[in-house]
Amino acid sequence: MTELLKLTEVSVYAGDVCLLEPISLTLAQGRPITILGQTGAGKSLLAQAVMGLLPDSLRVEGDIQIFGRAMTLAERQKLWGTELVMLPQEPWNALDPLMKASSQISDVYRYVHNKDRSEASTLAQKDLEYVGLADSGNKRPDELSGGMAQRLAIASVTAAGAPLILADEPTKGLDSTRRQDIVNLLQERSAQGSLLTITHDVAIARQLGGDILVIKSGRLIEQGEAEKVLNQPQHPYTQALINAELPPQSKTETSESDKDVLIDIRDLMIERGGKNLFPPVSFSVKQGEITWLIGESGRGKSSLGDALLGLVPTKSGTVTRVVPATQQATPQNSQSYRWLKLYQDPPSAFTDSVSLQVLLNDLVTLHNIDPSRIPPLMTKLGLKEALLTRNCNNVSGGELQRFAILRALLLNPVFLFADEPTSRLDPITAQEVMALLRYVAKETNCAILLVSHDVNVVGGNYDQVVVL
Amino acid sequence: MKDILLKRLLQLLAVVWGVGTLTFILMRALPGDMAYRIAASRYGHDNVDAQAATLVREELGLDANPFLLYINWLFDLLQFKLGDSLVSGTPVIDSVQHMLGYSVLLAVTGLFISILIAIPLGLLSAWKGNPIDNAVMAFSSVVRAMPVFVIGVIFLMLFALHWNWFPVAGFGTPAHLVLPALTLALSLAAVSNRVVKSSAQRVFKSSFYTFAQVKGLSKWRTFHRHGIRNIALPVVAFFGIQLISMIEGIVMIESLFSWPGIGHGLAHAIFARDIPVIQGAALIMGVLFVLLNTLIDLLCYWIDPRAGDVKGERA
Amino acid sequence: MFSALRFLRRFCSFLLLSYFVTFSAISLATPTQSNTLSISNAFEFNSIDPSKYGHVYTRMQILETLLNVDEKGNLVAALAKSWQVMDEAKRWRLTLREDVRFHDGALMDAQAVVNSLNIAREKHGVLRKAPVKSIQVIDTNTVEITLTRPYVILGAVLAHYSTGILEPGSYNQEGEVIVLSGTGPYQLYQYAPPHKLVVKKFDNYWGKKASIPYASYLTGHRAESRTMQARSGQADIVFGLNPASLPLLKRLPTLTVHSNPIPRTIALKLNSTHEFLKEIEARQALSLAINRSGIAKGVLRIPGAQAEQLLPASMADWYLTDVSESADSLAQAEKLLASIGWKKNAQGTLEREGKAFELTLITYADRPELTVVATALQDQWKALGVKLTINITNSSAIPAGHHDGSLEVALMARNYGFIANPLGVILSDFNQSGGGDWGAMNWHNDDMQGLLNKLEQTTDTQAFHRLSQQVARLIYQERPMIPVSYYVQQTAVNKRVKGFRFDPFERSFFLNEMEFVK
Amino acid sequence: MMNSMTLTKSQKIGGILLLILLSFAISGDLFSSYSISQQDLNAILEPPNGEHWLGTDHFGRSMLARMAHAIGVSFVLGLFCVITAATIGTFLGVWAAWGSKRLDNIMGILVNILLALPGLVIVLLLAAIVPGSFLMLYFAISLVQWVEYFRVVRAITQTVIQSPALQSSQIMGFGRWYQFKRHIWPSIAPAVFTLAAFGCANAILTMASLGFIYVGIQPPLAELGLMTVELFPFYSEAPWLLVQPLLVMALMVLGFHLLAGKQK
Repeated sequence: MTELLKLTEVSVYAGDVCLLEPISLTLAQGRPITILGQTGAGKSLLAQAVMGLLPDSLRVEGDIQIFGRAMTLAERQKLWGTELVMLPQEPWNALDPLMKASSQISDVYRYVHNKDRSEASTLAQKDLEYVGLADSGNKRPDELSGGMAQRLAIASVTAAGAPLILADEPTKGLDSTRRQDIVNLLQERSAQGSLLTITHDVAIARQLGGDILVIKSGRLIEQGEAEKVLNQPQHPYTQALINAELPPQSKTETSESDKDVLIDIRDLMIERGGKNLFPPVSFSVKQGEITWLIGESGRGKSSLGDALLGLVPTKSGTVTRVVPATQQATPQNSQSYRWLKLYQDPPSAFTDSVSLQVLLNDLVTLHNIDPSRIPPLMTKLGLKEALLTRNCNNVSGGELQRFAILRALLLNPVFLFADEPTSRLDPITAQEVMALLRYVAKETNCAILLVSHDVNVVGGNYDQVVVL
Repeated sequence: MKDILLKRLLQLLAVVWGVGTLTFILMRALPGDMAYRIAASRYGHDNVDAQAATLVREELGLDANPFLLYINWLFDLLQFKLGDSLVSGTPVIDSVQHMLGYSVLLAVTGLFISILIAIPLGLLSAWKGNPIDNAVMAFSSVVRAMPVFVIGVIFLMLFALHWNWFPVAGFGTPAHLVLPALTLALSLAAVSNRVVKSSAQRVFKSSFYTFAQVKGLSKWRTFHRHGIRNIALPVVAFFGIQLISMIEGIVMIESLFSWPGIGHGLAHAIFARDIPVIQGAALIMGVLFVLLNTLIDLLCYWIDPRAGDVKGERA
Repeated sequence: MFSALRFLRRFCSFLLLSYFVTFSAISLATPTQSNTLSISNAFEFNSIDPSKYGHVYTRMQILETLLNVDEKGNLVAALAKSWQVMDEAKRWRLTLREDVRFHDGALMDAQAVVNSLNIAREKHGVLRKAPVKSIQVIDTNTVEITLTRPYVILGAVLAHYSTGILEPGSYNQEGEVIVLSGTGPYQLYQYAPPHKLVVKKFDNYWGKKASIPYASYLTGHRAESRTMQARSGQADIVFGLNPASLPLLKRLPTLTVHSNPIPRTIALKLNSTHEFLKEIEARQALSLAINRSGIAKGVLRIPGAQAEQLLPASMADWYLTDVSESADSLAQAEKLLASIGWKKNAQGTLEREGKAFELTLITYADRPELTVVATALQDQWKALGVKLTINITNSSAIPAGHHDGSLEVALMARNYGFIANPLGVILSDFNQSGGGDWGAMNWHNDDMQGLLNKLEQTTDTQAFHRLSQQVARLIYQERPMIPVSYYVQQTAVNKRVKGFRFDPFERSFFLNEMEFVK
Repeated sequence: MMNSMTLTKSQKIGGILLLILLSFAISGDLFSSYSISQQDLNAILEPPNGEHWLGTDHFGRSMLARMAHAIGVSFVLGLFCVITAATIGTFLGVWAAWGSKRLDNIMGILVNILLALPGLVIVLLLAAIVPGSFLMLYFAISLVQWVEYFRVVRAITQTVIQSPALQSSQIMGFGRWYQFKRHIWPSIAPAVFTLAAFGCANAILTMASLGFIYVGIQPPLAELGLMTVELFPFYSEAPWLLVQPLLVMALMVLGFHLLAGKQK
């Protein structure tokens, strides 16, 4: 078995701060390696170090050998395409926005393999059919969905025929059906050479097999055979990672509880760009309960939530807000600011021009909320006092989402639309946020509409499921 | 594509009506007796007197009520008749066409040379980074801070007087056009090379650019296939905008190089209250502006078919 | 397929094509640098009508008039061989030269002359002001003009560019000029208003035939670019050089700088009924406060051009020889103003009956010297205590202000050689209504009227001189107009040109007398 | 506004540069013994000497006094022009992007008409309507400049309006002014400052181009743009005169440019 890649004590430093502690591994032909771990744990730094794509401010230590020969950065860069390739995280901005799909692939044949124009386009068309994009040759990246863009990226990067493929979070942000195709495609393409994959998705690691390395905040904590690591995880962190995974959910189950109905939806339809997003849907959202809304990406889940908040016009059907009998119809609870929303990408939901403390004070002065309610909520949500002095850019996604929940709680929410609140977070923090949503629904009797793909994150935390 | 043309056609009509009416009202609001002003331009500024003014007033019927004048001006406009210049009597079409022809020639040549200067400078400072980038930045800031005629004089002293390569002023042969166009080009390039640099830097740093190299394309091939087209997008749009702000520079250059352009002609027409010439000139420049911008829009659309207001954003 | 580069190639070919089309029409003309005398001047022209821009066409020697004027201002024969003045200058008879051909070949006869003169009479110009009763043909070579009253300066009027003689075919029915077919030694070759015109030698000219085949006239608005044309040799003759460039040009070996005084005076026009200017003492004080030698030397950079009197020494009849510049004139001026009740207030501005001595001066920028002189005057009068605001606007604001009475002070450049005999201009500037558009304003002086009426009839030179001296003294004493300085025209002539002569009356460039040094 | 106020090193240099120019203007105006119009026709075009630190112009007026006054005038009028243009442009830009679609179209048409009319024509016409008033000239120039601000602000505001941050503030009951203060202004501020940096210099340059065709000249006023035109004929005889206003303008642009930071 020829050694394609051999890393000995490779580590990455920013100045004198160590971002990735020394790691050694050998990637042999036909035996893939998967690196598991939290987002931001420094995993992708390793791949970038091997490729020679690290930003100038970072420094690599240790020895990187490719095909048995230690190579400098420049030499490695010469191998790009023909010997060594990396699949980027975000497929959309890895493809030239102005170039048609077919020419993104035919370029490789024309300029790397020096084929003539017609031969290159036939080869490209063959590749497109192979990855199931036969008829979208003339489309531009912005006209493709996430899955299609990822498959195009894989096809174009492997067209040069490099044996050694590095894949950095190849399935990020894709729903489960799409992930399956991507993994199969990667396995085929790396059949002659070998594959080093970086992901936080345990299911992918299980399917790929080979060896697994688990990294926690920049340090290698476990290494070994795929089956051994997945079935008998030694390190508690690896165990937490694995059992966060649960079987997928598929059919609508309505809750029979006797809670009061908050919103009653009758054959609602929403139109976008001239076509109806989903067939007429009817369900009711009950107080203090979590309604889990699932469906393919792009089926209009977010639009539905926004419609309930009155942010998006509806095409047909009715949305009636039922004033709960238990609380008298005070003007206070029917006011719009008690119908709130949590966002998918936490930093984009805040302005970075001021500190979180200022944002909080604004809210307090606007609705003259009693400031003494804040400290207990802060401790409940696990938010440290020092956090408030910083602005939203230098605070982690998890903390920001919890801060958003704090702001919502201060307004005694009646209804909360959580639009994929955990998709950008790693499994552990996602679990915490999910638990907090559970708490919000139960303690404040607030109805929550949850949109999420992370089956294993949501787990059992729901009272009814609606499938679009 | 069709909606771009439709939008521009609508704009064309609005511009023609708007520019015409605006100049008409503004001209009416000007102080000073129009008959005297026109007489001054007709008979020479030392030779104008009451007799000349009364002659002009009778001949042109300037005392008619303005609203009536406006109506039959609009009526003439519909038949593409722009009337005759009050001062020289020649049809407005000819005099404006003569003046505008030279100005457009100067503007187009100036813009073209400024493109040849700005693109290499911008790319170089984006590619090579700081020592060159700062030098180009300093140079651009200084050129932008100077009135255009100072650049003109420097070129004149150097190329026309010192080395005697080009004529100092006047028009007629291509050699006359070189120095004015070069002056205009330098003043334009000082601004546009910064736009080229920032656009190039954005593209060089973008992940699809590195991904293209990861695919195996060489540095030059990546630039050739992915760089040029992506960089061109904001740059072409910027050149379109620059077309408008060019007029201040052109006025100075025309006056310094005695170039028979519209800039100077327009200033004289306004002093002399030659209303048909002003309206004709403003109208034709307005139409020209709309046509050129339509051309720029089509070019942008051809480069980046993702129409929509926000360029460069993922749909 | 590399579309961006292909697009650029197509764009370049389009541009080159447009170049060729634009320039081929012009560059094919035969005048080249070697056979063309290039002239650069400041003034535009935008119509071929002699009444509007005749002065350009007489200077480029396309257009000729019946009579001409020599440097001293005496009438000289031109298209008219001789002329008699009969019954006290009320009947003038001119006999024409026989062998004169128009540019389109037709012979000139009395009919053509009368036709041109009658058309000129309809249009704005000096002939329209003359009291003409009739202009008729006597025989094929004699023309007679009868007047309603004696008009001694008719000869000078017939030497004015607006009375240029054109071939009858040059006019359409309404009398507008459609073709410039004159009798001069050069004919129009290329006409690109308002900036450029080229003339070609006219072979069968009646007088001295031209030797230089072509001559071009280019309008250069800015004095700086005209100076550079002189320095680079691109223009052989450059008129209207600005003062700042003189030291440099004088040092250049390739050209000579000619300084010629012309009968044009920078003068102030005062509204003599304005409450601050109605007393003669006030006008005299303002005149005394002007540091004329400083302006001539420092501002106009022509030492010695200062003007105490309205008309220059070259016009002997109107120049008082016994007048001299008074020393420490500022002190005298202050005494004069104090004598009529002006006292300086705290801020140093004169005040009388609670009103501050403030005036608005109108001038125009077409002649750059005026704005500069106005700025100098502003400071000099400030020292006297007079606050002057300067309003630079269109030149027509002066005649307009004269007629609606709003004008207070104006600074202008009055050409007293506009009509060869200065009496013509004096008559229009000081007529009965108290002045003229470009002359005095609301200045009513009875003996002035009497003198002018007599002058119009006196043909005898001694009597004419005595009367004109009295008029000059009146103007000098009562100061309805305050002269500041005379014009000295600066011209740069390239050494390759021989035989340049400057016409003080600015009527001709004498192109036909010039040759290239071989 | 918290993070945009901490000045980077280059912004500090820019600020200091402008302060130096301003202090030179104020001190020059106060302490110089000559007024801006005091002429001495026997001492014209003198190079810098003991008596006149910056030499004398073609009227023998002290350049030190005139330069100090000119910087003051140009600064004030430049800023006036920038502030008018910025406020009109920003207000209309935000209003067009945020208001009703119909309003956006009307604004679009108005802007296109204004753009189609060459800036110079508008300035010349307005200058002719109120001859002699200097403020009117600068107001006319700002009328031409506001379109730039309008376009930039409208584009940025359109993206900010669709941002989740603004939507969340809206849902939580914050008013439009708060949304503008917290969300829209911080994102358009850098672009507006960059435009303003060059706006001031462009105003002065437009004055110079006006002065070149004899518009707006009012002796004895000292203004940077017009001084370059006034001293231009003496570029070969007394080059140190023309250099002074040009140098000051270059420093001004550099100062504003550094102050606005390196966006463009």
